[in-house]
Amino acid sequence: MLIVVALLLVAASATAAVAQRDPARQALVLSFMGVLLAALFTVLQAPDVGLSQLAVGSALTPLLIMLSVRKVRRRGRAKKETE
Amino acid sequence: MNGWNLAAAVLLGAGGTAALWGVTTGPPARRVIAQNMTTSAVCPALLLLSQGYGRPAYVDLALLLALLGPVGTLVFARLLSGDLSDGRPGAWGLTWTAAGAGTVVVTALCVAVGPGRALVKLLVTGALLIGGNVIASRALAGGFRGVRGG
Amino acid sequence: MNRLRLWLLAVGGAGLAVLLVAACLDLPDFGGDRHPYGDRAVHASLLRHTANTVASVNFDQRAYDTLGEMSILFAAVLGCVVLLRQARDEHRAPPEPAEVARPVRRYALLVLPVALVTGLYVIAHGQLSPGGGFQGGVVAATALHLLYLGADYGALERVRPLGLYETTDALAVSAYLVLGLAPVLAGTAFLANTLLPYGTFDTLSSGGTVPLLNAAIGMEVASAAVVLLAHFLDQAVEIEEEHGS
Amino acid sequence: MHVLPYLVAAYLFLTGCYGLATSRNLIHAVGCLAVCQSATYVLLLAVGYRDGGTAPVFSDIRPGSRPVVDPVVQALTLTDIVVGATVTALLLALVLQIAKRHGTVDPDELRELRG
Amino acid sequence: MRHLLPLPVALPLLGAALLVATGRRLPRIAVEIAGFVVSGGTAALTLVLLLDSAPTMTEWVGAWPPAGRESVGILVVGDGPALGMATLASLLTLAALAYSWRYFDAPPHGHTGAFTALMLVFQGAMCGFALAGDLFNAFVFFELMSVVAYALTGYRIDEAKAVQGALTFGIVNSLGAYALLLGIALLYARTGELAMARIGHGLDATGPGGPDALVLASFVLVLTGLLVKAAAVPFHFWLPDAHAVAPTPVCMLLSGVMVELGAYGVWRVYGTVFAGPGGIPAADLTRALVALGALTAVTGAVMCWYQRHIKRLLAYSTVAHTGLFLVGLGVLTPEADGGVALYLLGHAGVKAALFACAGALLDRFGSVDEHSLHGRGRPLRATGVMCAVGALGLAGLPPFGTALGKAVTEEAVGGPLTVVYVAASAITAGAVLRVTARVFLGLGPRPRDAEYETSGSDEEPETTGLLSRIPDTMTTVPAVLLAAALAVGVVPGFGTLVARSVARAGPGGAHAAAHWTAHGVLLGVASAVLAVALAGLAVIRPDWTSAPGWAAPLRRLQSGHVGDYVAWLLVGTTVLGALALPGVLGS
Repeated sequence: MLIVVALLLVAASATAAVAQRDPARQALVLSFMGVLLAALFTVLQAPDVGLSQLAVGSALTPLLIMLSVRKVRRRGRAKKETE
Repeated sequence: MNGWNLAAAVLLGAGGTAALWGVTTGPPARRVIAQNMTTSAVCPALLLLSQGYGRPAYVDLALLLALLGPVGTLVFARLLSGDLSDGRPGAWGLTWTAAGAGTVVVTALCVAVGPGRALVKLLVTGALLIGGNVIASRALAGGFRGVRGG
Repeated sequence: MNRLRLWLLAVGGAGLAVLLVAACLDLPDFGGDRHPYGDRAVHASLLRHTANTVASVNFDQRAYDTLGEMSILFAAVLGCVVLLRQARDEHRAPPEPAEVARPVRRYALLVLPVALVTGLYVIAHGQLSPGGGFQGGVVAATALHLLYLGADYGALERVRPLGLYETTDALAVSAYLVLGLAPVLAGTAFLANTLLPYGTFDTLSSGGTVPLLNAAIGMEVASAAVVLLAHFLDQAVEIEEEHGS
Repeated sequence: MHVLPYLVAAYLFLTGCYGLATSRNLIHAVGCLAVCQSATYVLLLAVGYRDGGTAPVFSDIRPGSRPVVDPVVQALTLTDIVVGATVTALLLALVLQIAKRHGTVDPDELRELRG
Repeated sequence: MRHLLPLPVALPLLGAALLVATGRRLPRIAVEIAGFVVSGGTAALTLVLLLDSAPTMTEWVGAWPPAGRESVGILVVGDGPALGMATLASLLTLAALAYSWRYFDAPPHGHTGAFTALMLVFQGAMCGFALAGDLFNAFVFFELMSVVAYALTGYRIDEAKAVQGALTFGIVNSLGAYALLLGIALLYARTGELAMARIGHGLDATGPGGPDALVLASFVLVLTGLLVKAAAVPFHFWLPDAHAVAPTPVCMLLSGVMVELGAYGVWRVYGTVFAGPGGIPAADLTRALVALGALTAVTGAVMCWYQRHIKRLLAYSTVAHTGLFLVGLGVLTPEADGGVALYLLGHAGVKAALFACAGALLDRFGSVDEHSLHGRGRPLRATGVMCAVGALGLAGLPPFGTALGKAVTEEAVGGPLTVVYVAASAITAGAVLRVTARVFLGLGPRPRDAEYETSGSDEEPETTGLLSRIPDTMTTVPAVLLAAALAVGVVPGFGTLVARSVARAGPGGAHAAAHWTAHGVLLGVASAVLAVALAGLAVIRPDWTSAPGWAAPLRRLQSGHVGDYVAWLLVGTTVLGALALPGVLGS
């Protein structure tokens, strides 16, 4: 049952991650999905994989995406100011 | 399925669904709060699972989540500070509820585990979880002001 | 054009969905009992006194895959260094110091050492309990960035001599390769774990070369993640384009 | 239950592909690629699962005392996660350069390479 | 000797790591010499191993020899084709490094060795993929190869087209790689093994009465991954976008060997994993590969003809030729396999040389546009001659290696498909000859611009400013490559040697030989004459050949939009599944 719960939540969050068209909001969903995937891996008895998913998915990937978003937005702002 | 696992399933299902709903709807500020609540829901669930499966080694997962979850929230709080500036709901009620739930779970596990090295790890995890949760909420409610260039 | 894409997507997606669902129905039932390779791997791991079978698969039985994985990370970091270099029409502007609420700052500075120690713990116990070089390395690297989150970018830059991390990254890769090449010089196979004693089961020094390879990966991942994030942070925070270009 | 995990994996892959194909923002597309990749994690681990099994880590249990799941797929998934993270980073780096050189991250507005 | 098999992977990686570790302190010249030495040493090693490859060498990395028949280690296979591909990759890397000698303008600050190190990692990855005998290991090196290729393609970050092409390349190829991994997971679920040969045995043992949907799906997914790399239609869209914009030395590697490694992977995986009674029936593979291959060849040739961006034109010619390789591999006879191997060797030399010539134009004039360069290439006599010779090689004019390989393959394939071979090679060669005539001789009127196309003018040169004269390395390297392509066809006994070593590695281990035949020579000369005629027609009467009314829809498909390419990838998997379906239904 635990596996079913985790699987359904992962599937739902994947749908949400695709449906969120704004990258910053998608990053939030992806970070949620990363944590949920780690929980799924734990119930699938793969703690090693869960750990690396946590390490990557909860902080590293969101940080990378958010930094990219910030750079792209900052660019847009700077451009608007000069125009 | 034993009681620990059942509790974990309930926590994961209810907390996860609520957090997912919060993360995908509403204004940005609320979404980040929901993202923070993910940690508060999943981390105790992982602790319960470790007990339910009879594998003390699984506590590492909860420890890491308690450590990195709030860091992830801080990332959003910092890099979305512009979007969050309008209307900062503190959500303190939710925060303290989550902290309370975390305390209950950790206490229950401590009782079940008994004294030893595992207990220390549990207490550290609990402290990190609750402290991180509260601080992340604080950061969301205006922890980063005047962050422009940096 | 857009409509064509949607049609293609519908046709292709439907076809692939049918194929995948049909395949799923033919797969052995979930939770089945037949895992020949897995059973052999567990046996081989115990034979070499490695308590964490996953570490044994990663750093002993299939260490060659891990070499590839490590090279992917190394190449990607090198690629990011090249791709995110300062272009000719860009300059660096030191960021303004950020104003961070005091409890948040205290928390970040308090958790930083805890996270570093946790990272090292996860690396060191890789061959015993869940974890290993990769997981621990990422945690340690993330820990360092609490300085950026809790203070400002300047603080992070002061404790981050980037050249040193880049060199460490490359040296860790070299160390892994040298550990792999040593058995070849001794007349056996590449990456063979036969030169060192296997030690006592469930202790830090068990498993022959497994802890060494694990440590090399830990070092590589930690420094690679720092370098990677550094270049993204530079782009997001420091590097600006010349206006009017 | 017998096939649910496999079906979820298939669903993840297709959803990610849908997102990739219809994306209006390249950063979003890279995120969708990560969703596609999570399909491989789920499929691999589901394939290696054994009912009633536990993790093949013998620091806190005696070898042979309980059935264990397949360690090989876990090692493969670990490699896969590293690959995913690095590919994401590299592609994001390219997206940043596209944003600089083209002034947009909307694939519909990138019109230089065609024909 | 067999212990040395993983070294062609390990040595370049070690060299790259040390270069990065010390790179910030070394002067540029030292870095380039070091890269040259490591790459050359690896090439020599692969050559030594290749000469020792009969009987086939196998090595269990990590010293896990199989207990009984089963091992937990990773198998590395050193047979003729594997080591041949590794040698080809190494030699081409060496050529590319020589070509790029003091080539780019200032390397990234503080990372003098970055480009050389990336090239070395690329070399190691290609060797690793070629030698892999384990399916997951093949995936790892496949991915390593891709990651390095993305970074190298986007190397010139000042170029808008380069970063866009690199991203398209990255997304499409990563998606293909994930499909490949899904296929591997399905195979693992069925057989519980990862070594290719063991998976093959497992399929034969567990498939009760031939293949089922699971085998079909894993076949389709694995082939999707490999065909994306091999740029078969409709997975090919990324290739022109990426190859046209990558730095020239990288193009030489991408077009010369990386794409061909995809085709090699198809041959290896089918032969080892799916060829048994539990796998995909031969008739189905032939149907799938011949259909997609012929379509690829035709599409590539047509699109090649209508390009004005010279590097893009060459990229499409790679697409067309890969299609020809796939057709040859698809008929599943040892003769055809040997022919394809020879064709591939000759093609690698010719194509790399042609890219080198295009690079010389780019760095001399800052443009690779056929229209704007009209007549401006007159001073570059050596480059022009090499361009023309390369074009004839592409057409398969005897005695080039391409001609020998093409003749052998045509004979093995037989029937109406010969027309595809002649047409595709003639059209692509005709396009290159047309460019040569216009750019280096200034023949004919300047053609008019079309509406939907990629222009190659105003590109940044890859060197420090425009070159006033072409350095010797940039003319020597293509000359050597062309000579090598010629040698493949001329050196007596070489063809038979290659054919025999390929046949030995294939199923059955049949004897094979590759000789010049009158029929093959005639067809080769016919393609060359046709190419010259087409080029002449195009130059004299540009209006006859450049009004692409019927080709416009085809050109519109190449939209540069990554979403379209992903949709096409899904369609491609469906088509593959449909093509291979009858065998599964029939069993």
